Amino acid sequence: MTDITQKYANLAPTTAQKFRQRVLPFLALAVVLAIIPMSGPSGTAYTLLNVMGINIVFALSYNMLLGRGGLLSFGHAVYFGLGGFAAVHAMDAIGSAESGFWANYPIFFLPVIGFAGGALAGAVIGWPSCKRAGTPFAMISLGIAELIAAAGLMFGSIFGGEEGVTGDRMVGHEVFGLSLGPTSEVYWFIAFWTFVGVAGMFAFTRTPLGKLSEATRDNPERVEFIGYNPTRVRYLVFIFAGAFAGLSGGMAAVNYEIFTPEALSLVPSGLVLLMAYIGGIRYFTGPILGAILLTYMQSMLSDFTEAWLLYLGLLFICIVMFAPGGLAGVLYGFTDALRAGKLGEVIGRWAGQAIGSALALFGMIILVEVAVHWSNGFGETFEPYGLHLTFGNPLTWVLIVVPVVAGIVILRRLANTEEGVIA
Amino acid sequence: MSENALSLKGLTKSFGPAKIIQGVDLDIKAGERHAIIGPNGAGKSTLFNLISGLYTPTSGSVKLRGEEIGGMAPFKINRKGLSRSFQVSNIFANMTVRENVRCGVLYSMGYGYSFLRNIGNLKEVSEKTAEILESVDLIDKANLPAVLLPYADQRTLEIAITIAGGADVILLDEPTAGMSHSETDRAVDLITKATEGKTLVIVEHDMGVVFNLADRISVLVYGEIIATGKPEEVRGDPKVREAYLGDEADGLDEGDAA
Amino acid sequence: MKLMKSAALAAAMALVAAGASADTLKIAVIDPFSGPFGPSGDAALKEWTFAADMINAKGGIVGQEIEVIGYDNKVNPKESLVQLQKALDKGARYIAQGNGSAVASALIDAISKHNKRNPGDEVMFLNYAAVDPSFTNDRCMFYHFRFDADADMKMAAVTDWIKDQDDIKSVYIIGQDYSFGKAVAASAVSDLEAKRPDIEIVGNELHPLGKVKDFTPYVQKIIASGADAMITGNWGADMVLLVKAAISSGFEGPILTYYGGSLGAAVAMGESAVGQVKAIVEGNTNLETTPEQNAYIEAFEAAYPDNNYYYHRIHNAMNMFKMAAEKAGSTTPKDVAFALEGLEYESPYGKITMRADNHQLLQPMFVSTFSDNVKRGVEDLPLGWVAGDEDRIEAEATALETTCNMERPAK
Amino acid sequence: METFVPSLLNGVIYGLLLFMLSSGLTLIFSMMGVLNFAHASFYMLGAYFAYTITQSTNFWFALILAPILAGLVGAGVEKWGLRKVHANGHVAELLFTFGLAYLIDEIVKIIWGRNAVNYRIPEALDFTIFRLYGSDYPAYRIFMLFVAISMLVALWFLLKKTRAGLIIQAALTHPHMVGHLGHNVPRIFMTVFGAGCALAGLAGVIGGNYLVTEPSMAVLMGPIVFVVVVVGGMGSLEGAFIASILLGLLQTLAISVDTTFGEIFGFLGLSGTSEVGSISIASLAPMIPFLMLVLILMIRPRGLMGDREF
Repeated sequence: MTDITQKYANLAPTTAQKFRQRVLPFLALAVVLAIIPMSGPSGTAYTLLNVMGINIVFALSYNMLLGRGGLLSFGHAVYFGLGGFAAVHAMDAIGSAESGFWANYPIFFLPVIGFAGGALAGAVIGWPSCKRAGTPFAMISLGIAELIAAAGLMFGSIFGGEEGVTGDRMVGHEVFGLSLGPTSEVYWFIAFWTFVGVAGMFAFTRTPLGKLSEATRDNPERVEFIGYNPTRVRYLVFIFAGAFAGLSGGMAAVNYEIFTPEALSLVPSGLVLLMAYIGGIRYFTGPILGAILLTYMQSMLSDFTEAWLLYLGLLFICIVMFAPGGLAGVLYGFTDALRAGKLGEVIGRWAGQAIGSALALFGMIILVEVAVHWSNGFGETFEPYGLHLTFGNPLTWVLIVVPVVAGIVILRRLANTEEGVIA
Repeated sequence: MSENALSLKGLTKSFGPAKIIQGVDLDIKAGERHAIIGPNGAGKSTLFNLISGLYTPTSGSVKLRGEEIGGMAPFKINRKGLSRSFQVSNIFANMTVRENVRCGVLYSMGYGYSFLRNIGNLKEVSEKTAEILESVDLIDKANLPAVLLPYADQRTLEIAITIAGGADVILLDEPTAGMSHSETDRAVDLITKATEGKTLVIVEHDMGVVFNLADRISVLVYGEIIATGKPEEVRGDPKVREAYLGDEADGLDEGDAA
Repeated sequence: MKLMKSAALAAAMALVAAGASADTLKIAVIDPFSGPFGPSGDAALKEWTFAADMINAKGGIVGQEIEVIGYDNKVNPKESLVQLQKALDKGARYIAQGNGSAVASALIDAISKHNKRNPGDEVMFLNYAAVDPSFTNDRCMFYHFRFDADADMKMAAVTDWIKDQDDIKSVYIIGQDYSFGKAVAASAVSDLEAKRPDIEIVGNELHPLGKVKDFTPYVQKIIASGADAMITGNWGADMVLLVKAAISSGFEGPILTYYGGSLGAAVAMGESAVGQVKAIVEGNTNLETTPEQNAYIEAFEAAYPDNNYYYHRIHNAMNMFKMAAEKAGSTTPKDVAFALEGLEYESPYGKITMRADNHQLLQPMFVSTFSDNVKRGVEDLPLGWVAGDEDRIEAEATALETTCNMERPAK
Repeated sequence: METFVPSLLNGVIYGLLLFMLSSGLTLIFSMMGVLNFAHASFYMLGAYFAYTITQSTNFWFALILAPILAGLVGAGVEKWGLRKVHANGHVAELLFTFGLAYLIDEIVKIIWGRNAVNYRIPEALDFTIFRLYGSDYPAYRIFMLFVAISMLVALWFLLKKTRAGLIIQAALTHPHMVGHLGHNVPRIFMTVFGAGCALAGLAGVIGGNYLVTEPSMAVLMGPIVFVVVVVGGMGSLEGAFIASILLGLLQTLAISVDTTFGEIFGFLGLSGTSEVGSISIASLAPMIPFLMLVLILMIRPRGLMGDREF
């Protein structure tokens, strides 16, 4: 027995490993969150950071379903929205309460209300949804999302009609000396809850239920023969995913001070799917990356080009086709090679791939921009660096075709040599 | 009469017009090692699926220690202490070997659907997991993703998951299928060791394994048991010899040699 | 030379992207410029830009040049608040918006909080198309000014028009099932009750927003009810599909809409809608007007050949803004807001007034009819909108009681 | 009666349009397991192609050419896109088509503009064919009925009477077995995908001018197509047909029911003026498909006529 105890000790990661893999990233996250305000961000930067925080928690909660549970949902915004509405109503209750529970409830802890609201919604809606996995689950989530979105517009007393429900975050007790007025103070609120959300969802992956969720994703049949009811596993995971989505909804309620029925619709549900998948659903950090990138794209890229939706679609398709591990997959592939000391072997290929992709991307951007300017009519043309690019200009076609072809040729050759090596 | 661990009475299963199991009666005593043999398509796997809850019987009863379990959901049967393996490796491919076994251990340790505990801090779960990995000789590969294991090790892992929950009735469906001779020998040792003191029901094609392991053997042909008894009784049974023609009948003798 | 010019343009574009010059008077238009509602936001932005260009050509406002910057909000209220923050950081203190009352509601709320939390750094909201009546009633705010008639005023105008149509004996109301559609239906019922109690409301129907593909069953119900006229607040595809289905099924009465004149509708409705579809608007390009206004319209359509002069109110807003700033001698929102209160402006289609009590513009309204006999067509079609004298509803007639209790800052 | 007869006719026509749109998806879904999110985008492409073709020729050319073009685009998408993703499983395929729908939307906006295009009913069909209880019945609706039925007959003939049809039928019920029969499976998949898209394109040609041809038409139609496929059941064109007609009828008939919840549940004390009580059955009609989708998946996951769960 001593022998086994010793071996068991060897099996588990060492304290140092645990520290490096589980504690250090969170310390780093906390440090980053704490350092950001020291760089003196502008109001826009703060606003953007706050939205990123909300989306990080939302995307991670989505990945509890898709990445960890193998459940593709098209209606996750329902839980974000219902949690958010619960929080906004609570905010109003705090604002108008003279005494009693609400009068003593600080706004700072509203995300807890969102969490509870999301969990409740998940518990009610999850009951019929989780009986099936796979495509039926996806379709049920779609149907329910449509129904709830329609109900959101119909029931004005709960969802406030088109204008939604507004609140004021500067009421009730202050916590940690935060009035929550300026965005820079809201930042600390968002940072706190982002940390709590990320840590909470990471901790969830370490619980028996979290592990069982992965087991059920891999092999629901086998799970039944180790004593678990896969429906029950899915249902519980679904409730937690709803709850954390509700948490992010509660964060959003405080950040925006308004919730509208639009928040329940298919559009944010689709967006969170894109965030998680582009970031990489197989990695815990993937959705975080995706949330940061997509938030930035949504709010800033639209300043530069109105075709940002097209770029988003292209990015998504490329990830699905060529990099199913998402951005995180690409990043980890790089660091893994770095750690294994094989950088020398692969760096040439990667450089080639990077150059090939960049070339193809360059050509695509020219094509898209010229096309968008052309389609807008009234004589607008794409004029980067003083060039006058129209579809009639041969230079345009040179700039489109040459890089795209060159890029594809490079990528194909690399793919072929790689196959050759394996063969 | 000592208590029967498993008792089948008049068990039948039809898929549409096809009667795959046509009235099986079988009693398996607690602590017995029982092998079920029979030609391909005799319904051995179907029988396992009926016992373990994957299929609902068309008629008849399945009793586990006297309690009716026919038609119960598989996870409920499993919780009552009956565990099975699969003919085709049925593991959690994207998890490590250790996590695979740990999943098998969890329920029996009372951690059900717990979401408030860190799995790494559950000392007794980790110990039990290590114990099982040790007993099946996979401890050196514990941190490898299951999908990267060689075939024979995947089969072993399949058995490890099956016994991990501590069930006292174990059903193994062709545990050595596709293994080489030396791998088979190792597997038999491992099965013997791991099911010490438990009731074992095994479906197997390798007669060497069958005659080595089993206390009693049942022969299933076309959904019916045509003979049950000690290995030597079954081998001498003319009905069995009739069912196993030619080469396979020689296999029966081979088992003796092994 | 051409290359030089292009280079300069590119540099200018880069500048716009990086951060606009400091001394201009910035108006941020927060509207959709991508996605399904992109076209309407785009059209409005062009009219704002044109109106600003015209004023800049005459020396700007109080010596300051106006700069119109578009911020794409994807008609999403939350995204609008992000864009609002971006606009504020760029130095814009005037926000213009029109598409969607949900967005307007979020902006009003956010701006009122901003103004409360940042005294001395106020922001003003120029609302040119969000028509929820509450913005100038219960939720009125000192820094919000609406240049479009609200939903109730439009209905008052529509019912004023119906009042004189003796052959309309029954009306069918159909709308989208959300707050706006419900509000339209409610005010239609109460206005008709007051102005023409003899008219029977033979149907009052709501359908989910943007979910109906084939309106024929609805239309057959309407025809079966024997209605002489149809009133709808529908917009977008819901409006176009309803009109198309009504006409192909042989509905013969007038179809009174709020948004018949919106972008893309004329093409989608086509010639068959001529004479039947009516829209309640503050002007159309075929009205009798001054030569200056005609020249102005032509200049706009020459500058943007793919667009039509539609948002007359944007040009009103810009001109009144200029007048107010000059009257106040300042371009700070607080001064401009006080100057705007009660301001009168002689617009090409009649005198218009900004109400002081609730910041709602009063302007003459026209029940315009879709016609094939027009001087100026829309969307490259020989079709357009016309209105006769009998279709004109005077500004005073659209004034409604307000519940607004305006809180004004100290001067 | 006054509303019932027209409702019946409308329901059938709408149902047939739905069937035209979803029959292709049923084929694709049953054989390849791909629930093509972009299917309605091919419907939109069909309408836009038809618009462009009618600009230079006439509607009748468009009726034949546009579906073929939509089909070719579909086949190309299968060959150069979907096939690569296939190895990563059904979720990846579903996501691929999800992204594709995004992309097609944006490309359509670039090529044809962001507003509705002037795609009209041909003049030869733009007249009233008869009057029904006071409302005109446009000839074009009868034409739609005619096209839908022709398609139905052609499809039936193709599936039941030709060799290719037999292979497809075999593949519908036993997708894994086709390869063993010695057929080139990737090519069959490509053909079926293309044909499915062509059918959607045909629906676009005749639906686009009757409704409106604009960039959001795919988004509006998208979810309803899934409903038909799921309710009809996996591998069953008959099921898809029944589901389409059923949905068409239910939706149109529900519109003529003005009863409110307050009137139905009045005995429970629900007031007719309360928020819930004032909702009428008619106002919920467009939501019926989604309700059906959820209920069917919960109660009868194989759909009305499906031979297996999916």
